[in-house]
Amino acid sequence: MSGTDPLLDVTGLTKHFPVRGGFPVRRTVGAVQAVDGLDLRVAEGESLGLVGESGCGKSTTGRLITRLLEPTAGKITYAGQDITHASRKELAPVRSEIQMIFQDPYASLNPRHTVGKIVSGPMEINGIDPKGGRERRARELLEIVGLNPEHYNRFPHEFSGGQRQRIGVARALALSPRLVVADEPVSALDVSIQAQVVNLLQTLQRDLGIAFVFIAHDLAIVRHFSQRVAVMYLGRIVETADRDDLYENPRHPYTRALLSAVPEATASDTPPRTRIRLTGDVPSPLNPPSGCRFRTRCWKATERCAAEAPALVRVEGNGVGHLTACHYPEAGRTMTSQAAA
Amino acid sequence: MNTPFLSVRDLRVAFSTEDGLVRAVDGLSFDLEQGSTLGIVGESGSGKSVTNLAILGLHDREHTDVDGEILLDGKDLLTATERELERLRGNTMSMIFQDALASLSPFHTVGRQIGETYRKHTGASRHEARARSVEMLRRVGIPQPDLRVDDYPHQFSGGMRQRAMIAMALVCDPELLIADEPTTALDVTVQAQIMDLLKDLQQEFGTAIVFVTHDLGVIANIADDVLVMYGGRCVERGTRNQVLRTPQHPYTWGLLGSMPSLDGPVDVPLSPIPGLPPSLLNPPSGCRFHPRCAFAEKVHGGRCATDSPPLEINGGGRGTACHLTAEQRREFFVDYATPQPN
Amino acid sequence: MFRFLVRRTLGALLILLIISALTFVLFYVAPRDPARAACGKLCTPQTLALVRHNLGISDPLPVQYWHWLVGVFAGRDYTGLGHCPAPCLGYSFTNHEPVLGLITDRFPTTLSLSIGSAVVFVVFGVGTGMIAAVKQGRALDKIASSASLVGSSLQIYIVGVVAMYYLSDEWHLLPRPQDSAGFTQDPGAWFKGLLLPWLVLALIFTANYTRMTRSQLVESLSEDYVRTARAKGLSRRTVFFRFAWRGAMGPIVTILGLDIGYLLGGAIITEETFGLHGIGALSIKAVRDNDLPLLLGVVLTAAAAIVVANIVVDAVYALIDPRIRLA
Amino acid sequence: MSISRRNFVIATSVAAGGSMVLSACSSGGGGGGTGGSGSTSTAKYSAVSIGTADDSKGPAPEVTGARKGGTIHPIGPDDFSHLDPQRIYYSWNSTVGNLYIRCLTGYKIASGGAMKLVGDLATDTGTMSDDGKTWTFTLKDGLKWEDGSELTVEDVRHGIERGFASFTTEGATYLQSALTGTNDFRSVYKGPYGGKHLSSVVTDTAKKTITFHLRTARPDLNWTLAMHSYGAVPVKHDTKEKYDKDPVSCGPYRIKQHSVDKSLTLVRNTHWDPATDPIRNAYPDSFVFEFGPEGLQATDRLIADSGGDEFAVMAYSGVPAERIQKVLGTADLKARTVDGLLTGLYYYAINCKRITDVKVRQALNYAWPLEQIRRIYGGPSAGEYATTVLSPDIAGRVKFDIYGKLTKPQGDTAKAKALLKEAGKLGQKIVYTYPQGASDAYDKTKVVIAAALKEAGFDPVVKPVESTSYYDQIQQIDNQFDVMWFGWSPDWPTGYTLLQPLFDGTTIANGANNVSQLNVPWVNAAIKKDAVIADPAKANAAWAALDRQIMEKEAPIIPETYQRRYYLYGDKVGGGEFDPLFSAFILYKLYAKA
Repeated sequence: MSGTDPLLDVTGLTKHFPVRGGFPVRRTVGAVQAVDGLDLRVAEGESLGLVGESGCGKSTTGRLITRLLEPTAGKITYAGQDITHASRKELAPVRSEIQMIFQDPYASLNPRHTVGKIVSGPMEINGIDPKGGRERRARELLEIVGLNPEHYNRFPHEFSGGQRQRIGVARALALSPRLVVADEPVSALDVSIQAQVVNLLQTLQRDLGIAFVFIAHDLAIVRHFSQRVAVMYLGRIVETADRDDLYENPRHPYTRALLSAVPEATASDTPPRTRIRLTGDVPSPLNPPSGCRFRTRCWKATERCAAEAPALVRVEGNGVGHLTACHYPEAGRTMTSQAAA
Repeated sequence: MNTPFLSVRDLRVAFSTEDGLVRAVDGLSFDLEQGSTLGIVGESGSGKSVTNLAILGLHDREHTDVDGEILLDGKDLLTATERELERLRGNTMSMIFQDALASLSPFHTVGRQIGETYRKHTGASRHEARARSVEMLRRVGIPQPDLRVDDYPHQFSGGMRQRAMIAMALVCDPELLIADEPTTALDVTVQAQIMDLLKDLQQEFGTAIVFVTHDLGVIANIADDVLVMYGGRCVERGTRNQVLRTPQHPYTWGLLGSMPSLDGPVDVPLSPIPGLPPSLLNPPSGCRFHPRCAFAEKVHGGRCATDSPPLEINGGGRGTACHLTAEQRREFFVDYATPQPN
Repeated sequence: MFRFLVRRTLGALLILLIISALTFVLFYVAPRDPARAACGKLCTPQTLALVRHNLGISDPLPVQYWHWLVGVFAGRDYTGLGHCPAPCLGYSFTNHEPVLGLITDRFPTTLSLSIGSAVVFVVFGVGTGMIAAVKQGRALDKIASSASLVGSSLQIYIVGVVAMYYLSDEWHLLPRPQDSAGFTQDPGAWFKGLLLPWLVLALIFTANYTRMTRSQLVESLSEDYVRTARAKGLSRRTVFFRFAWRGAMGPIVTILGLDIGYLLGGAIITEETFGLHGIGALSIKAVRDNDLPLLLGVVLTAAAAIVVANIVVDAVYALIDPRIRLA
Repeated sequence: MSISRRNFVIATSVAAGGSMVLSACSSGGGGGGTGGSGSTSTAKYSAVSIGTADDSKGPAPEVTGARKGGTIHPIGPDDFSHLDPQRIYYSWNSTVGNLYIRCLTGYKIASGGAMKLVGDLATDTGTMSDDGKTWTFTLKDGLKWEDGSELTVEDVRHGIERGFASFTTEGATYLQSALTGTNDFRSVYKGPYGGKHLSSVVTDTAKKTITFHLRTARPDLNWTLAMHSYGAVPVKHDTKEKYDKDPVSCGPYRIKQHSVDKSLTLVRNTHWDPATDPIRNAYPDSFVFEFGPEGLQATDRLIADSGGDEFAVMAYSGVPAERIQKVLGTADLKARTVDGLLTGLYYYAINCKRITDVKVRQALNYAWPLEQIRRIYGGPSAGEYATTVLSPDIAGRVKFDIYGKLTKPQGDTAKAKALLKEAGKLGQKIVYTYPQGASDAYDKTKVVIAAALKEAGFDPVVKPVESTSYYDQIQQIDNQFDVMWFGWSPDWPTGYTLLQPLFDGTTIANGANNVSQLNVPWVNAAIKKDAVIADPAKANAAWAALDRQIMEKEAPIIPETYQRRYYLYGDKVGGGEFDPLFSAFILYKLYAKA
């Protein structure tokens, strides 16, 4: 992790959604603790993978970073500027530098606007006139993302899922952002199309030096795309590390269980990896378990796990920057990595 | 060789829409033995789900014409009357779906929906049906089944709803279970649980399973045999190891190449299949994959674009529909696929 | 459910209160003076003042409204007309009849008119809607939809008058509609007497119900759980009624509840066309005679009917669809 | 009905007249000119006289061919607004009042419409003394209430005194003003409930006499006492405000059941002795009123004449214009029709405060296009041209036509222009107004009126006023209108009831009926003088002379029409007669055929 000042620095990020109800007067009776004390850093040009199962708060985190949602607590610093509770005016300069790519290719594009208008939209809104005009810039962007510039006057419904996702990417690049938050950008696509978009995002990151926060539930794609990965469970980061450390030397039981649950296409005759099967379902974020939130599904949970929430620290045996939040971290390397060694 | 439990011969399914005839399945044949699992893999629009509905005869007769042959235990389902099909559905053959929340009725309790199938086919009383439902819920691993039996589907979590649907499908101990992307909507940990459950149930009940998915990883985990579909046709078949380890068809190579793995090299970019899935309204001539196939020009005489390659099947049920010669396939496969460990 | 009903009833009372205050204010905005009617031909200023006093409209507006409010909750004493018990809506300006009495006397006619026509348009509307949905796209579907569309575009006062002229006067098939035969005394005459108004009033609503039933059924027939039900081997008929119909029922019940609420406020045109003495006819009289207490009574009846219909509809919807939790 | 008698009569007939189809040619058969087509003789109302004591003896003359029994079904648009005699002033309420209320005097109506004032409860039409300041009446024997108790002079006085109570504001006020000498009579006497009697009314139960001592001479008091507002009320059964719900009958029928706005049923009053009643027959066993159907509906039912409507009669909503031609054109329908002129006069009041020059007012009379207006109302069947203030049903009325309207009904614009030039008032601005919304007829007549005025050299400006607040606005003395559409109907058929309210200068005030605000000394003096002429014949002649002088010298109004109305009755109903006083059927003469 580069020593210089991080592009994005998030400490103690928290977001609780109030639940209303009660009789006879409606008042707040509880809160969905979607994100509960998140710390993460993204350096210039670095790609951070955020992975976890549904309900773990990764999308909410994405919306908090781009300030589509205002955090309940914690601090977000972007390029040295505290934007946690910044007003619309204060956010304006920052807004053009942080862009977002959404999951559903069909719902994220305005069906009544032409592709040209969609891509040049951000420029209009922020009043930016690139030399040579917005149209030329928009056509250029379409070309960059692998679409034919003549599609400038076509409408979204005339494109396939994959192509629409490319239009979304082109729109995100319109203001040449320094940070792009991609929320499940490929999970709605077919495998072959998925690969095309992942390659596109990778080349863009390499060529344009854009920092990415890549949110997904597919561990294989996250590994392929991001240099560093953070694993989330029920609103908290349970483990974060460089790619190789995390996939080869996962210390947190949940990370280990996640990796073992992924069905691998490279069927090998050797016995499959140590199979860890979690029982039950993710508990409700309305009243999460005390202490370590994974304890209800962890096979080695003790009273200590219930009493004291483990801090996200570099436990003994971890590489630099490899943090794990567990009282009894897993030991040794996984089966697969041994085989590969 | 005794007759296979389920055999599909030259199945064709076409929909008449305003814009013309959509040939969703264009001549599909396969067999399935008792107790074994056939994995059908293909991307959206490949015709995999249409096949399932054809087997159960659930297509709307006015707007779809289905021909060919579907023999279940020797009986052709396509010529069966609606009444005969109703006796088979849910009893001899049943189906589970991708989105359990939408597939379970929001207006009836889970117990009632499971019991309903049981009562229809066995004439059991309401009381017996309820007991059976509780039993099935316990069997699929739902905690406190005697309480949850009276809950509504929206009160279940994602994983539990999927289990409830499986309980409903298996309540009459069917010989054939058709699973249409049952795990796609689930988180990976829950998906693993469901796949284990299906495998255990198969051992216990000896059910033949047709498992349809677009995820090769799931196929690798659950299927005995694999059938790769593209543009409404089967392009490659064989056992799981044959298809996944020594794929013969360029499309299968492309699928494998598009999937990142947990431990493969990272700096090498994925090798995706260029272009877009074929339109079923006016499909490409000849081999439907040829516009996206990197090796089409390698076949002399451009036969790929003119005549569609037949599915040659050798003794063991292994087959590929491609004009490339076996020699060319071996050679191209080696440099196409990134170095795969073992 | 109980908490839901309590909260909504309190809300309803508040709404009725606001409506009553609004009606009071609007009444006095109109330039006409209710006292003139009861002041006779040689209307001297002194007599006019006396009449205003008798009617109780000589006090300032807020005081009048307060007296009226007290009357509703605690009853009120009128000089000469004696005590008017708790839900006292006052006495009509013109014929000094207790307003509550007038309304309760008229309500059975409006009730039987509304419920009767509701039965007709539900049976025909939903019936044709179901046929249209099952036979989707085919001839029967087109006929059912267009027939009900034509029906609904006809106007009551034309169809009603023509129908009455032929059916009652010319061919004597049906007796002339009149509400005198109460339901209890002579159901036969009551039924025959109201059959014509039911059919004519229902004409307008039938098309809505045909169209709505058809679209709701078509939508729920395409739901996944209907396909699952057939995959379980259930017969088409069971699937249709137990699943598809159940899915479609929610919206239909909602609209039905609101329509009945509206009808209970008095179907003015139908009552006038057929000479029925329902709440509708009463409201016309109230407006024409500048009769504030009667006007208030009628307005509140109509408002209460709609508000209650809303509450009932929400409650029933929650019963139909378990996913809906009553706040 | 809620609007006062005057408006009501006008509004309904306007509705009937107003919505007349604009038929170009005169409707129905029969020649043009004044003879209304298809109407019976027009002169039938001139016979108004005072009967003798013999005329006052019962029983009432038999109606030829009548038979007892059966039920009559009057159909009317609205319920009666009041049944308490002291609160009855609208003629609609009086039609049922005839059946259960009796006053000291009443009208004996011969077939054909001739009216004779006779003693009803009284033995005769009363004896006047002290130049009309004192009146005495003697009660007949054998007068009973529906419960069999005897009707005494105390009950008659009680009826009079109730007219002062605080809740009888709807009734007539003539007698009360005459007894106390002021219009604000309630400040003098508050009604019989304070235990005190009115000193100016003296009763002698033994001799069965009742004497009225008036502050102002009223030689026509015996006509006034025939109004239902002065009907008798039993002292023992007086339930004050509640009496309006269930009045006690001393007439041939009593009220059995009343469901408001729906129906009213009257059955025979067994204690009524026909021998004491010179006016009323009582053939049917009961009357069942049905309220609700409007004019058109009721007419269609009567035309269809089926399903019980054979015994029905149209009560108070006349045959509307749309059906006039059909009814008059079909023989059997015409045979089941009764018609007559509505009491009173429709006219255009000229605001004498703004149009001070008589010549201009006379020019207006000449120019006014009566023929075009009547054609818009539906031609001759709609009624006759009016040229005098007194309507045909007024005793002693003499017909005259000062401005040649009968010879030139289309208006003599040339003469009018000449008059204007003479008065140097060419181009005189005239602001004309009428009630907008009551009926669309006036939106059409304004066109012909404006055209005629322009041709006659006026500068006409039309400013209609919304019908529901029309009377409030034009009865303001400082209104900005020059010519105002108006109508007036008398309460009893003597000249006083028309000329005094419309032209007595002393009554001019906001809300008063002297809309033309004529305030001329000689007119005021003449009204005061004629009002006290004791001898009826002399009084009538005086009123007729005054009528002519006012029109000739002052021309304060432009008379328009005496409107005609048609009523249908079922073919099983006999004895249908048009009541000239209340413009409806005379219910107590009807009988149900076998």
